[in-house]
Amino acid sequence: MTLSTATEAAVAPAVPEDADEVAPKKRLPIGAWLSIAWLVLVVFLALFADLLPLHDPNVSVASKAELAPGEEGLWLGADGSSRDMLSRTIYGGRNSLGIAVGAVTIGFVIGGLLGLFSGYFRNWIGKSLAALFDILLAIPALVLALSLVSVLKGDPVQAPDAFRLPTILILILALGVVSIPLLARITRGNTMAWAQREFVTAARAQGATNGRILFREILPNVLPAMAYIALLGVAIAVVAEGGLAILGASLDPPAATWGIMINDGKSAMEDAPFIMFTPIVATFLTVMALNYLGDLIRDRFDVRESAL
Amino acid sequence: MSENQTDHANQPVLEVRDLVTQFSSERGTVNAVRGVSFDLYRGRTLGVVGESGSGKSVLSRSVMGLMPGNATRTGSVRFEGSEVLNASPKVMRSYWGQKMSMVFQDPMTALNPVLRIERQITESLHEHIDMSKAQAKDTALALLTSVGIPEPARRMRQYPHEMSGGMRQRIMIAIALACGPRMLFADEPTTALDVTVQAQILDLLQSMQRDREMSMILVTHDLGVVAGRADDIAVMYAGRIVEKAPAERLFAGMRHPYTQALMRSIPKLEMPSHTRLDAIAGRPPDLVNLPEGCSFAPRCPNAQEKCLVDDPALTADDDHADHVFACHFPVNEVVVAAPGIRVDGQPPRIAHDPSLGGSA
Amino acid sequence: MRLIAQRLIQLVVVFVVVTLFTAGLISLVPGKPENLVIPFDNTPGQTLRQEFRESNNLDDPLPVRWAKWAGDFVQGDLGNFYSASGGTPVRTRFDQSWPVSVSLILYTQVLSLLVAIPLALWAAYRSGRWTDKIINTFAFGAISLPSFAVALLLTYYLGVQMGWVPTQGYVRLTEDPGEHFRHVIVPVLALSLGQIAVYMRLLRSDLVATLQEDFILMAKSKGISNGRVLWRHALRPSSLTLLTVTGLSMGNLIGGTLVIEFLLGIPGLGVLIGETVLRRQYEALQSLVAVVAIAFVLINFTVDALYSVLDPRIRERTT
Amino acid sequence: MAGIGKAHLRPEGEALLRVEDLVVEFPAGRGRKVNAVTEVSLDALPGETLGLVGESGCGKSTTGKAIMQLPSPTSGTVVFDGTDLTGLGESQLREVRTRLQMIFQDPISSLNPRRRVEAIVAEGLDIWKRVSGDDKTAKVDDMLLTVGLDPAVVRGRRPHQFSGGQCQRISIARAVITEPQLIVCDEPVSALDVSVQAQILNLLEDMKARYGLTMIFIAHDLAVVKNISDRVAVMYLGRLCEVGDPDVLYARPAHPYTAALLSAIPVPDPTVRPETRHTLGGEIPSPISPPSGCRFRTRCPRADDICRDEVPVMTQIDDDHFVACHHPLAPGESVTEVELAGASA
Repeated sequence: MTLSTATEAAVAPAVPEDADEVAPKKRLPIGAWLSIAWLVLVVFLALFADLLPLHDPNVSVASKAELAPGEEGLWLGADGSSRDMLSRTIYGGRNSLGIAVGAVTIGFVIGGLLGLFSGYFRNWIGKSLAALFDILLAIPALVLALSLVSVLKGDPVQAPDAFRLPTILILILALGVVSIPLLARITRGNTMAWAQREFVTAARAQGATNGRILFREILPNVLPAMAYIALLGVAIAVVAEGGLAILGASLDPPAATWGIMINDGKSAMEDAPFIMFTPIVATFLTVMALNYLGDLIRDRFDVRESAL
Repeated sequence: MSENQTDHANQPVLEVRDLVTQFSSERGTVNAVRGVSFDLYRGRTLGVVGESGSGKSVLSRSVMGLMPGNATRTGSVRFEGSEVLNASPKVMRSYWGQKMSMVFQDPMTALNPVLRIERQITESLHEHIDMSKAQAKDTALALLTSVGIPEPARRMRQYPHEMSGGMRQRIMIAIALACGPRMLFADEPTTALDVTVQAQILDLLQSMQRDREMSMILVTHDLGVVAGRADDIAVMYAGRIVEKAPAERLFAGMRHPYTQALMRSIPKLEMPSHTRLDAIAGRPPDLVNLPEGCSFAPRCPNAQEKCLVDDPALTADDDHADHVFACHFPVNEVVVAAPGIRVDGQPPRIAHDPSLGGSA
Repeated sequence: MRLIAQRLIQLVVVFVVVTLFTAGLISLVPGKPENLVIPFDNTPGQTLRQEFRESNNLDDPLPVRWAKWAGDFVQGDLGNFYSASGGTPVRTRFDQSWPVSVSLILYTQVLSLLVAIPLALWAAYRSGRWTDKIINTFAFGAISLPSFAVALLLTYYLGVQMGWVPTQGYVRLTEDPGEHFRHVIVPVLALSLGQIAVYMRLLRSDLVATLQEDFILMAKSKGISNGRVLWRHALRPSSLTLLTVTGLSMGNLIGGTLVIEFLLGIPGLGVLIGETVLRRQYEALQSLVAVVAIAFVLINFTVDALYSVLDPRIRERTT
Repeated sequence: MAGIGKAHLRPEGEALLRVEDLVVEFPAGRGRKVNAVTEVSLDALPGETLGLVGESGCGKSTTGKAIMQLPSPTSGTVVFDGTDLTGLGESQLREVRTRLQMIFQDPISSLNPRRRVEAIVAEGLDIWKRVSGDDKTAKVDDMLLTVGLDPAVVRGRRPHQFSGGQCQRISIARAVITEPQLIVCDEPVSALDVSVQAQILNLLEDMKARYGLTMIFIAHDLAVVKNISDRVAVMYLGRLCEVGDPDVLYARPAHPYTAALLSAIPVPDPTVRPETRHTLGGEIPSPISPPSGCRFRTRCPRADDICRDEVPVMTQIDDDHFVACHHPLAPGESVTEVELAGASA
């Protein structure tokens, strides 16, 4: 499903609800607390992995491969190379999330700004930009990401001392570039909808400059939608990295991401399915938590889903 | 009109008793209709007037039973003698369209944009009356002609967006009348239309109602719309009928301060330019947190302590049994819809909005 | 006619921009294809590499190479795979692989819509009640589970544990229909699950909005049944977003099949594209990306055309 | 109706705003265009309220926006205080806009939902850095008080916490705080309930008296326009029909359209039976292909060949009463039933 939720997520703001009185602050549902708790846990583990008493994720520590969970003090067992699954899951999460957050940041800064401008300035530049986003979206995102990774990784037969970007940066760049037209288009749709509002005309009537209108009047209204898309984007990028890992285009061994772990685990499926299940469950919970919080923001700010 | 009401029928077409409609919302229970009772006889029109949030639209929908899932209704609604409040959906469907129909406010949104006019008219014919396709089509053509649509055969093949607002409203009336209902609910049927078209549509509704001897509830925010076209007028405020009387009786002597204030706040054509209007201060109450006592009391110039604690019941005027109002201190003066109620010369005074507290 | 001419121009623009973009991207490659094809680092190797570069026009400037490639492409020649011995045409592999992927995607779309539409109607009709909540919760879970994870879980439970379906490979429909369908169960279910959830949620939220419309109340006030109101009056005006997303999701499905085909050893277009990228077959990649982009654009033109079937207001505007 | 000419304009030096031959067209696809406003000329003296009235689609709102240069008109001149706004560059226009303000119909859409009331009201001050700090706060508070809102309560709230009428008060505060000379009010009370409408109309009158404002008041409700205006202009399908003093114009409409419009208004008086009045048949034609000559002729009971061939020119018929019609009604004359029956056939 890699990017399918993103198309669903293209958003346009709806008319704000006609609430006369102060709407009472709704209490966060239990699901939100669970989602936040899970994400806090994952982020905490990712940030402080080095300080935690964990085995080196890339070194064999177990007495045998595919050691069952709980044995020899390894809570989650060991993988096919006798490495500590717990520590690989934590370090893998760090890489997966790092790549996803990095990519979405790139997509947001560039795509968001381009979308904002092309949605506000409806002249030929804005229109050409919009057309360009649409055209680039015709290239399947995963194919583009795969090509970018391959291009940036360069020649495998190249001299070993030649300059190369660190692989994690390559992945961030590849997924980031892919997300630019998508995020630009969504931001553009939102900007256009808000730019039609009368308060924008009112600001112009006050003599406000375009910059002021764009950043003071429109941007604050587009932000909730952007926050929603950002959360969703991180979820999508985590999944996309998994796809790349299965195609063999993620980090180089022995580094772990959840995708790489799933890919490694599939060969041991018959004897030790837990090796595959652990990263799948981690991915699932993280993606679900991000989706849940994204939905919550969307509902709270009445960001309406409509694709175009 | 009012004096010959008993000639039409001895039993009312519609008897509404203590109708209460509530909605559950995130903010709490919305008290949209709070104990409304009235009778409606055959061939007569009841005008229901109120501002937004007065419950006037909810009232007509509650009577008809077209309610969303979060609504609860109590009380009694008898249509031609049988209780229809909270009847099963199946039973209600046999009433809807066939015995009672509704004309909605905005013909743009109330007609299905993706279906041809023909389909939208014949749908209820097929549903309620056993008709062949050709019969249904002929009936539809006749209906369109009767509501004043030129070239009905061509219009039948069109979609709503291909027509003007007035034309769409005529089509909606044709749909509502298709199965010959005995009761028509017109919910702000002309609010979305221009004045010149409004007059045409109101005339059409009135002539249809007379020809077919239908009973009609005409809901509107415009006292002018009901003044000449309703037999009886009910004024609603915060979910209750606060005053009800035959049209001429009401305009001859409004007893409730709200009715009077509403009348006074409307700019009238006869008034000279720059006549200062008598605005009602504040705004209608929140239907979730209604004030204790009379709900108009916070805005009422005549309000006294009793009004803040004791909600007045509808009582009849001493001289006119058909004129009822809910007020502890009704007004007696005769309000005339004439120029110069309060004219120029007053010092400019800034209308303060008391609902926000503080002082000006 | 005007519309068709307009569409053709759009298609040409998409083709030019997409392929120039890919060509430009590829020209940035630090790695040289000849090093992969001819890995011998000796004197005959160097000569061979030089010959290879010349025979594949690799030293021409980018616009020239692009023009040559485009000239071939519009005649249906997708170019050759790079190899030391002259190269095999991409077209041969392409012709073998595209029907596999297209049938997977088609099955997925049909299954997804068949399941999603009734579910959405049911959930919207019961909006806010338990049925709705349960359907939504499941959809939520389905959306959060990557398709490759679903494929692996299905392979494990249905294939390894139960032994009901094969875990790898593909059989053509023409070869053995029974085996064909046994082989496509896992990939199609894996691709569909997320898709169903996305479609269901979209259609449900549009339906819930449509059910608030006056024309729905109007339809009810005619006394027609709820089923008729839902299918006749609510579904069509609510389905525009779904249609758009169905078209747009083609791109994502191509990405999805790429991974699933890789995972399950299905010899489809996805595997072909993947191999092309990983083995630095850039000319072939450019051709394949162009084909996919054109297909995507054509699908979305079809979607645009379907809009006007669904909504007469759009028909008015475009004709 | 629907005529051209400038007979109704006052001497050039007297008017604060003088609009001549204003034309606004929009592309309507397939090479067609919407003739929203065609050759409209208007003026407003300092301190005057000009009411612009007509049914939907008559171009009244478009005229208001064109005066504000939001966007600039297709052709014509808008001379404000001696400067032609249509010729100004972006930065000069921004400068002038402080003296021209606008109040909109939709009280919800015209306020930014993500900003607080104090920021919304202070917007004009912030843009031009007229005052800052405590002075600004004081000025905003003062303005809020003036429009009848309690600053302490409303300052920190966001627009969704207010009712329509209160939002409109905030809009008025925002428009008036920079002390403009001219305010264009585009249907400011149309979205409000009757009782609130009266509050806002009174408030506008007060603001006008207090700040010496000149107003262009656009509305479809004839009674509302009469109440607030010093002079009324009636529009139909992009052109002006009739201009005059409201008391005169309403008492003795000379244009058949004005007369029909007045007679169509429901009167809150049950003794006036509506069926005895005369209603206009048909509906407003499409502005994409408006009728030739007088644009009202397709619905006018008095229309003849000359109405088809010639655009009527604005002519004076009384002290301050101008009409653009080939066959104006004499004082006291009304469009007869016979005529109307003929028109609708």
